[in-house]
Amino acid sequence: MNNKGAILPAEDGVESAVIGWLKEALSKKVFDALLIPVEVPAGDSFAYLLLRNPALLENASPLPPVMPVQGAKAISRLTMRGNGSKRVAAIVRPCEARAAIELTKLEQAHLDNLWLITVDCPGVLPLSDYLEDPVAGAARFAEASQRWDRAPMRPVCQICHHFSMPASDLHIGTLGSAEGTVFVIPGSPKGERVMENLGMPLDAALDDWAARVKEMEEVQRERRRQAHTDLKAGIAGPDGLLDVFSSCINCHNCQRVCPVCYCRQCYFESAALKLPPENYLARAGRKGALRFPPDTLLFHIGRASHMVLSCVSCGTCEDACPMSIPVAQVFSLLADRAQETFGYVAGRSLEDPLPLVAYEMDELHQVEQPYVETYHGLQIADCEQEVQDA
Amino acid sequence: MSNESTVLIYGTNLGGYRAAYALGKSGHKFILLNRGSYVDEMKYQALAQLPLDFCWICGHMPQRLFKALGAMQDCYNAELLEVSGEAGHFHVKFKKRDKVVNNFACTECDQCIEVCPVEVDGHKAIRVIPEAGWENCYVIDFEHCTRCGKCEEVCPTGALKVERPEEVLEADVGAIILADTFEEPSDEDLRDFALGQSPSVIRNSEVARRSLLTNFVRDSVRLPSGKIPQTFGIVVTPHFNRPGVEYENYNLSVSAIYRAVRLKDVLPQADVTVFLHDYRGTGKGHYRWYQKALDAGVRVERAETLKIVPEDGAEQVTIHYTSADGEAHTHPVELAILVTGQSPPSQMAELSRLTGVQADENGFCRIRLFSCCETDVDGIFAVGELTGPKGNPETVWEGCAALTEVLKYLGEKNFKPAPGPPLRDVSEEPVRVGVFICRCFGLFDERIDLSALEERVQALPGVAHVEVIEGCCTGPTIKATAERIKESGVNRVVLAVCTPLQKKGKYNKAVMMAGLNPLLCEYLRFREDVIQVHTDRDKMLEKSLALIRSGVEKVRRGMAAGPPTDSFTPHALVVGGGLAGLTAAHEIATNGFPVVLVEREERLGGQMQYLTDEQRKYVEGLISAVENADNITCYTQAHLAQVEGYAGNYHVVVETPEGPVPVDTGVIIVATGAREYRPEGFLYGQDPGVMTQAELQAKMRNGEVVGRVAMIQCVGSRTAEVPYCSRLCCNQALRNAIALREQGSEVTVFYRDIATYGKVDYYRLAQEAGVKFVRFPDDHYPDVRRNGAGLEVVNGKQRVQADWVVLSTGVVPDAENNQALSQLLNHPLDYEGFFSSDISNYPYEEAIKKLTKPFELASNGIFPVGLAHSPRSFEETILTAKDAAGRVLVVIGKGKMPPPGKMFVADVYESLCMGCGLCVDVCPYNARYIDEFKKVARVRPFLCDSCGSCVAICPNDASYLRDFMGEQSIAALDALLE
Amino acid sequence: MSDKQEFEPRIIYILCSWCGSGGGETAAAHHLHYPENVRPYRVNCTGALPTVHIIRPLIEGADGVAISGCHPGDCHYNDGNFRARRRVALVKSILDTLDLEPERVWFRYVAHGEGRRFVDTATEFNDHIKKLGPNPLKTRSDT
Amino acid sequence: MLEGLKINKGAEEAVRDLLRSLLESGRVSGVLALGRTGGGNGGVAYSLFTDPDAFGADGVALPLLPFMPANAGGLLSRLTLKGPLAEPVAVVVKPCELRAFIELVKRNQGSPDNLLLISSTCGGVYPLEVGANDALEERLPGYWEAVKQGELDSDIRPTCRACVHFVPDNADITVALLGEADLDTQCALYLNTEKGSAFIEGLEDLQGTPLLGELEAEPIQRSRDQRAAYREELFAGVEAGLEGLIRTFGRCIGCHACKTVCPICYCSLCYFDSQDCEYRPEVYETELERKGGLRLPPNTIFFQLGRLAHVSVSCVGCGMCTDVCPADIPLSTIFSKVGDSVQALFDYQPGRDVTEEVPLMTFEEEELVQVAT
Repeated sequence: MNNKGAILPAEDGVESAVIGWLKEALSKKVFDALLIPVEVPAGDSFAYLLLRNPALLENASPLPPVMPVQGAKAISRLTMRGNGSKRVAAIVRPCEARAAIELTKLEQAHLDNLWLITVDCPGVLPLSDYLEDPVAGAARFAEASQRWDRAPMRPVCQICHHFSMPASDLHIGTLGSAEGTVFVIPGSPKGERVMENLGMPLDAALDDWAARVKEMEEVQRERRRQAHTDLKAGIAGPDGLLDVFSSCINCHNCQRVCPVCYCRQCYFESAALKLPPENYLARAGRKGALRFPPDTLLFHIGRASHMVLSCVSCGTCEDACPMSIPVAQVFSLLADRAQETFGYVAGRSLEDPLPLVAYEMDELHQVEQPYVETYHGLQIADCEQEVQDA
Repeated sequence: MSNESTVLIYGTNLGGYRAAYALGKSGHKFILLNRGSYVDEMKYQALAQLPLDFCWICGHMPQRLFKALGAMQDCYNAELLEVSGEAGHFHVKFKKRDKVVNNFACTECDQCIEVCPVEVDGHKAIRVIPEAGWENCYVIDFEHCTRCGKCEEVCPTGALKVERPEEVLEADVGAIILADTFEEPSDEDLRDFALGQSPSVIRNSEVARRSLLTNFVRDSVRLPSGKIPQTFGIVVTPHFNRPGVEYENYNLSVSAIYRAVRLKDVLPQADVTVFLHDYRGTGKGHYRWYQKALDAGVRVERAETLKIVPEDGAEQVTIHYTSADGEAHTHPVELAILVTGQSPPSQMAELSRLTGVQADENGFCRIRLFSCCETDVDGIFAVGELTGPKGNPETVWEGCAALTEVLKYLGEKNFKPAPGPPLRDVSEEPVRVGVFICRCFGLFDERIDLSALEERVQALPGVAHVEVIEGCCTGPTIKATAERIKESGVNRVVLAVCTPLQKKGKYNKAVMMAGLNPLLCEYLRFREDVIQVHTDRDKMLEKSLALIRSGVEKVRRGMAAGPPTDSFTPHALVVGGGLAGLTAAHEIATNGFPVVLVEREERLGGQMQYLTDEQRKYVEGLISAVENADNITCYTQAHLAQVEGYAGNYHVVVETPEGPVPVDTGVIIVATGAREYRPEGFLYGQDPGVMTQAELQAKMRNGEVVGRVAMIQCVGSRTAEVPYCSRLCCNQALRNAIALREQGSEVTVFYRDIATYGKVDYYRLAQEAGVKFVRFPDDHYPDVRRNGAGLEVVNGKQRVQADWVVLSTGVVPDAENNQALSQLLNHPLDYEGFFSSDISNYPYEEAIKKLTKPFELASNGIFPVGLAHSPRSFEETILTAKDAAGRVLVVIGKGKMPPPGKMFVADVYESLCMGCGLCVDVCPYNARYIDEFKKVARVRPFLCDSCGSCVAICPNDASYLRDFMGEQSIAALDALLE
Repeated sequence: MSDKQEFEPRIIYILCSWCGSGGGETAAAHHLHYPENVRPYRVNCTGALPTVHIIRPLIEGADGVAISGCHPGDCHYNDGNFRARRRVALVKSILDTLDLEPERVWFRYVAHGEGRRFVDTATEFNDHIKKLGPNPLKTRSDT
Repeated sequence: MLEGLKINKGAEEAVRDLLRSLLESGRVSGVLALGRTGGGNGGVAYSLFTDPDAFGADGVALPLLPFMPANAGGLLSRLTLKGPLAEPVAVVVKPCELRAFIELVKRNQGSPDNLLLISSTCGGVYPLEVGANDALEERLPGYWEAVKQGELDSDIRPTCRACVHFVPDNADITVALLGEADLDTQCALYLNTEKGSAFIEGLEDLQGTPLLGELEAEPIQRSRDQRAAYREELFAGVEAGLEGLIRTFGRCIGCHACKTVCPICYCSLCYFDSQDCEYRPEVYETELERKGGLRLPPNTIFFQLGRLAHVSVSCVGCGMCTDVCPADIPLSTIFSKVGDSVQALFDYQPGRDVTEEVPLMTFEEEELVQVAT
């Protein structure tokens, strides 16, 4: 990666600086269109808008206080069937960019003609908090993000350690920048080309930014570790786990809003699990009762087995859960552990192969159950004793 | 009069089996004469030389298949009596005595064993030979058998006859393939190694035999006292044995090293030393094993002489050896494992007498120069170890290579599997499941209450009919079962029987005779999962019920489907016009299929500069044959520009000087060769006295000669960049060295390991001719310097003066070209940058099971041959090319072909498929692709081997196997838990 | 203690149809015995085994799930067992993170000829699960 | 035929006893009812109970809990989707759930065979979040006090407060709750069908006296009038016109949770989630060209209108959609309002009678494209 960037004046704040910069890019035809969160007509939320008309940028926000739709989902919708002919800049949060990377590996997004642009992310408010009073929410968000105070943000945002530049093409560095400026940082040759076309020489050192990011990352990492330790204590074992998921209403909304759950129809809604009544009665008979609809835990664990390796801990699932289950927190824990098993970080790079597609011949021996030779045959212990004696 | 179409195969080495398979596949009947009394008795090579202890039983299925289909007549205890006639019209007379137990009628009920009154060594006189693995062969130990006849009486199917008459049969055949096995050296041959004199000395083949049953556990090396040895010596005996006793094939060193690594796997604390003269790891990946052994802590001791001395009464022997410096050492071990070579075939003289084929000076069958298996007699071929010491891969290759030759002498095809019976359309009918429980002719009644089971099965949801049947694995019971299914009116069937892996064909036959699609049926292992492995009758009943319930749930959801078919373009494309490419093109074209040959250079022939006159003449002959063939199109100065499609249906664009030419082809043979390593250092290119072996040969051809020659081996081999042995250089160098000695030159060879192999022991000949050998360390080459007297080779303290220094340079892959072609063909390269012959070749690149696996298109219809595949000698290059040609001939003639798994292939629910392509990535057979327009995955059914990788990777069940659909598996699992 | 002795685990033994099942066949040919409560479930290849098929029995009534396929390099389909190993690792990671006793899942290679090893695995796993006690999930009605 | 039974126990206890003895006597093999899940701080979910102990005094079942974690109509469909029950199962559901099931049966998504349908005069349920944060328990005394008076607790979901179909039409057994002043000591069971009667008659452990009298008493009439008035009020608040729709659905996040929980939406793969609604980039580009900007993911209004077209005729007004909407859109009000007019048009009342045919639902996919944003 280039260790130089450009400095963008931002006297009127990050938002307007970025919007102004994007406007310029649109007018210079560096991009044909932007994909950016824009306030909805009622003014009570944000939605991704694909726009080419700069006037529509009036209500746009590169850092809205909430994330109602995961941006990768919007990108996927746009490019799932192939690369478009228009050059689109997608202004998304780092977790959205990482999800877009995962979706690209899964052929659900195509990034050849799409630039991922990210901003150092202070987190977002829980959707329900915000919707209760959008005006107050916006103010609360502005105030907290100014101070990089994650306390009012969603729980997963509070423990996010990938809040800065992911594998995006361009990144707006707000951390460590001088008062009234932000950094514009290219993250790919594609991004560098844009800088060039915009006439932005790469002459600013990024040390301050990098140092601040690193410092904050360390704090966040520690927070994450601590939060995960606490969380794990709460969800440990069948009792804890079933307590956490006991109020689940099986709406599967966590899956539906999850950016990396890309299936049109989820396995857990498929014909495979729709069984004749005698099956349900038999299972109920075994247990004394069968939660109905069945397979709540199977859904959550099974879904985890399908997607945690690509989970970017974006928290969308938790926002969408009508029962306020800390599903994003649980999945962030599962994801961290599972990804660690394979040395994989979701959304880190387009080059890393998906762990279940690749394999090494010499790996993971810890899951192979060693064979206690002649378990019931010759008394091996005696022989070993013999060897020791000899 | 047209030629006969049937082939006689004498002997059962792996090459013979492979040839049999190829013949059956290409529509010819064959008679297999097995000298043994059961199927695997004469399979020495597989055991003795298999350097791995892995399971490869599935590779043997085809033999049974061809018998079932009617292509094979197998004869046991067979002996060839008379051969007359000539190629195309042989008349043969042979005798045979059938197996005591006819496997095809045997239900494996074991009643014979139970009634047998004779017990020897914990076995009955009649017993199962478990080594056969994939089918249970019953043999009688006639030494102890009292001929009481009880077993015969009790046999429910009449499969067992204690006294089988000897029959003399005659047949007319078009060709004969001799495929006899070699002999293992006898105990007497190995007397210097104390074999038979101490329980602490054992053959590696014995360890392999024990390991085949146990997948190499410590038990395999347990001493008679029950003790697990902790010190091991593994000795490669041909390196130290008297001349002419045993011959080394190129597998032996790696076999020894492999055994050492496995020992360290199971006994990490053990002290393991490998004794050999040289590490001759010339095969693909062999040198990586050497490294692995060193990493595992195995000691590799290079010895000049070696002798094993037993210790009286102790479970210990002492290995006496001298190291290269002449110093004598002793090394006591608790177990010495002998890795032995091959002795010449015992039947050779008899075969010579009967058929007229000639033996060579070492007692192996002689074959014609530059031919893989033609004997001196037209129409009679010899494959495998009969013709010399062979590794497994070569043996197997010869099987298919023989096909290319044999076909020339055969008449029209005379074998075609019979079409299946017509199947009923049951899609409109309500599901009616019938459960048929085998009683194995009464055997199962004794172990379990079948009527209670029947009653309880009847009560299961969805079961319309339950019935106990006698069996479903003999002709009459198959027919009877089909009738019962038909009469019961059911349209789904659960057969509670045994060993579906082996008997699936029979069960499928029964249900198909009843008019049902096999996808609507499930076969349970009632015997293996319940009857024979448990004792508690109540629990057995519960378990049986669960298994049956599970099967019922599965078939209730079954969907019928016919086998999909795909067409096959009966053309071949050969890339590369060197020896390998020319050979393959010639063989395929001769058998009547059009070939397109693409050569990058201006002329055909490849790297002729390295060839001897004889070889050159041979290649020139090939060139003119290829150029004059009507059905071969040659494009020179051409290359592949575009490759689309898949096995059977490739669409290729060949870029020629005249412009692009589209070529449709079924298969692609990659024969792009390799290049000679260009040395750096050693004053090469700076001093005219420093040259490569090829350059030396050119000089020698010109009659140049000097007094002192030094050779340096392994230049550009076994280095960090080129981590393999180039295989050719040692033989080539020593041949040159001997020739130089004949001219009177003094020759000194600097080497790490002399990796010669084969019938002719150039190493010994060179030593006898007075060539001096100096070993240099693994990590340091000798220096070449100039001094006043000429050139000087410095190896540590040793200095040798020379007029010429000859560098034995290895073979390196044409990296750039291979990379590009690999991408174009979507065919992987191996670690070294050669083309991989197998998609996965762990842990050993020429893994035999892959070679015997009967799926020609497993590597996507792409066949790397010759130097593109690995460093090969001239003869071996021809062999790989003919093997590929043979494998191509097996499939190329099939116009429309169903997938190998028939209707049991993978499929896709389009409406659910997201086109993510994970299934495409994990499919080992390239049987999947993404339909770019609809963005859904599709299956190329005839590349699909029904492995199910796609099912497991697909997150939402859009991918399924036709007999393993999501709803089937979940319901079956749930039912199993009840 | 006495409860545990009487506890008969319900075990699903998932076998590939080549080596794993083959091990069972060899065991049968040698009349080797193993506990009746180990119930085999055949799949074509361990590489064809979706993660859900491991998870579901553990929730719906199994005390343990053992999986046996070909040894490394022996897979009839080349690399199914390597892929299976990754999938098992994933499932075990999830179970471990949730403290759901990943040791209730065993993955051990068994070759066609390894009747002894097959029986030992079934027996040993059964003993191991007996020691662990019943799977608490299988009796939970609120899963 | 016994037409009613008065039991001298509180309604809750009586219903538990009824279900327990149905299970114990083997008259049913299972009972689908609400119950507690999880441990100490668990939630509430429907379960298929086979163990009678669940209905004991300390059992986990809560058959009359004023809570609806899923529309049980959909659950009954799931239970009987692949074939009718071979053994009887009793279910305790709310009137709207029963209506939804009837609609699903009409669409071959389930079978009422062997189901013993038990419902009650419904005093409405609390919103989901009340169940999620343990507040439900505290509300119950107040709830039952209100129900006794024939009134509704003020925190009951607006949908329920606007529901006029709170008397179950098709239950085999109706438990009288609303306006039953002596609910704590007395329980009136109305046995509406022979099936209902047959299951109860002769059931040991369930002693009572034959019940004479009408379910439709004054408190029910009163409640219906009050709810109808509130319904009008709610409907009036729906923003009309395209602008109104766009404003209302502006914050829709496209999660389609409303569809997922809707019992009437029985498709295993919704049309709006199907390949038909996945477009190539050029489609978006053309749209972009025309409009200057477009919302992604697309089809927000298209989905809502399309779904209205698919389900409004059978909408039973259960309110699940509103309950789960992460964007707090009052979907149920809109769907009920449209549902009322569509149903009036066809003179159809969903779930009234299983033999009544669903009015032919025709729609054209094309006609609504212009309103999609």
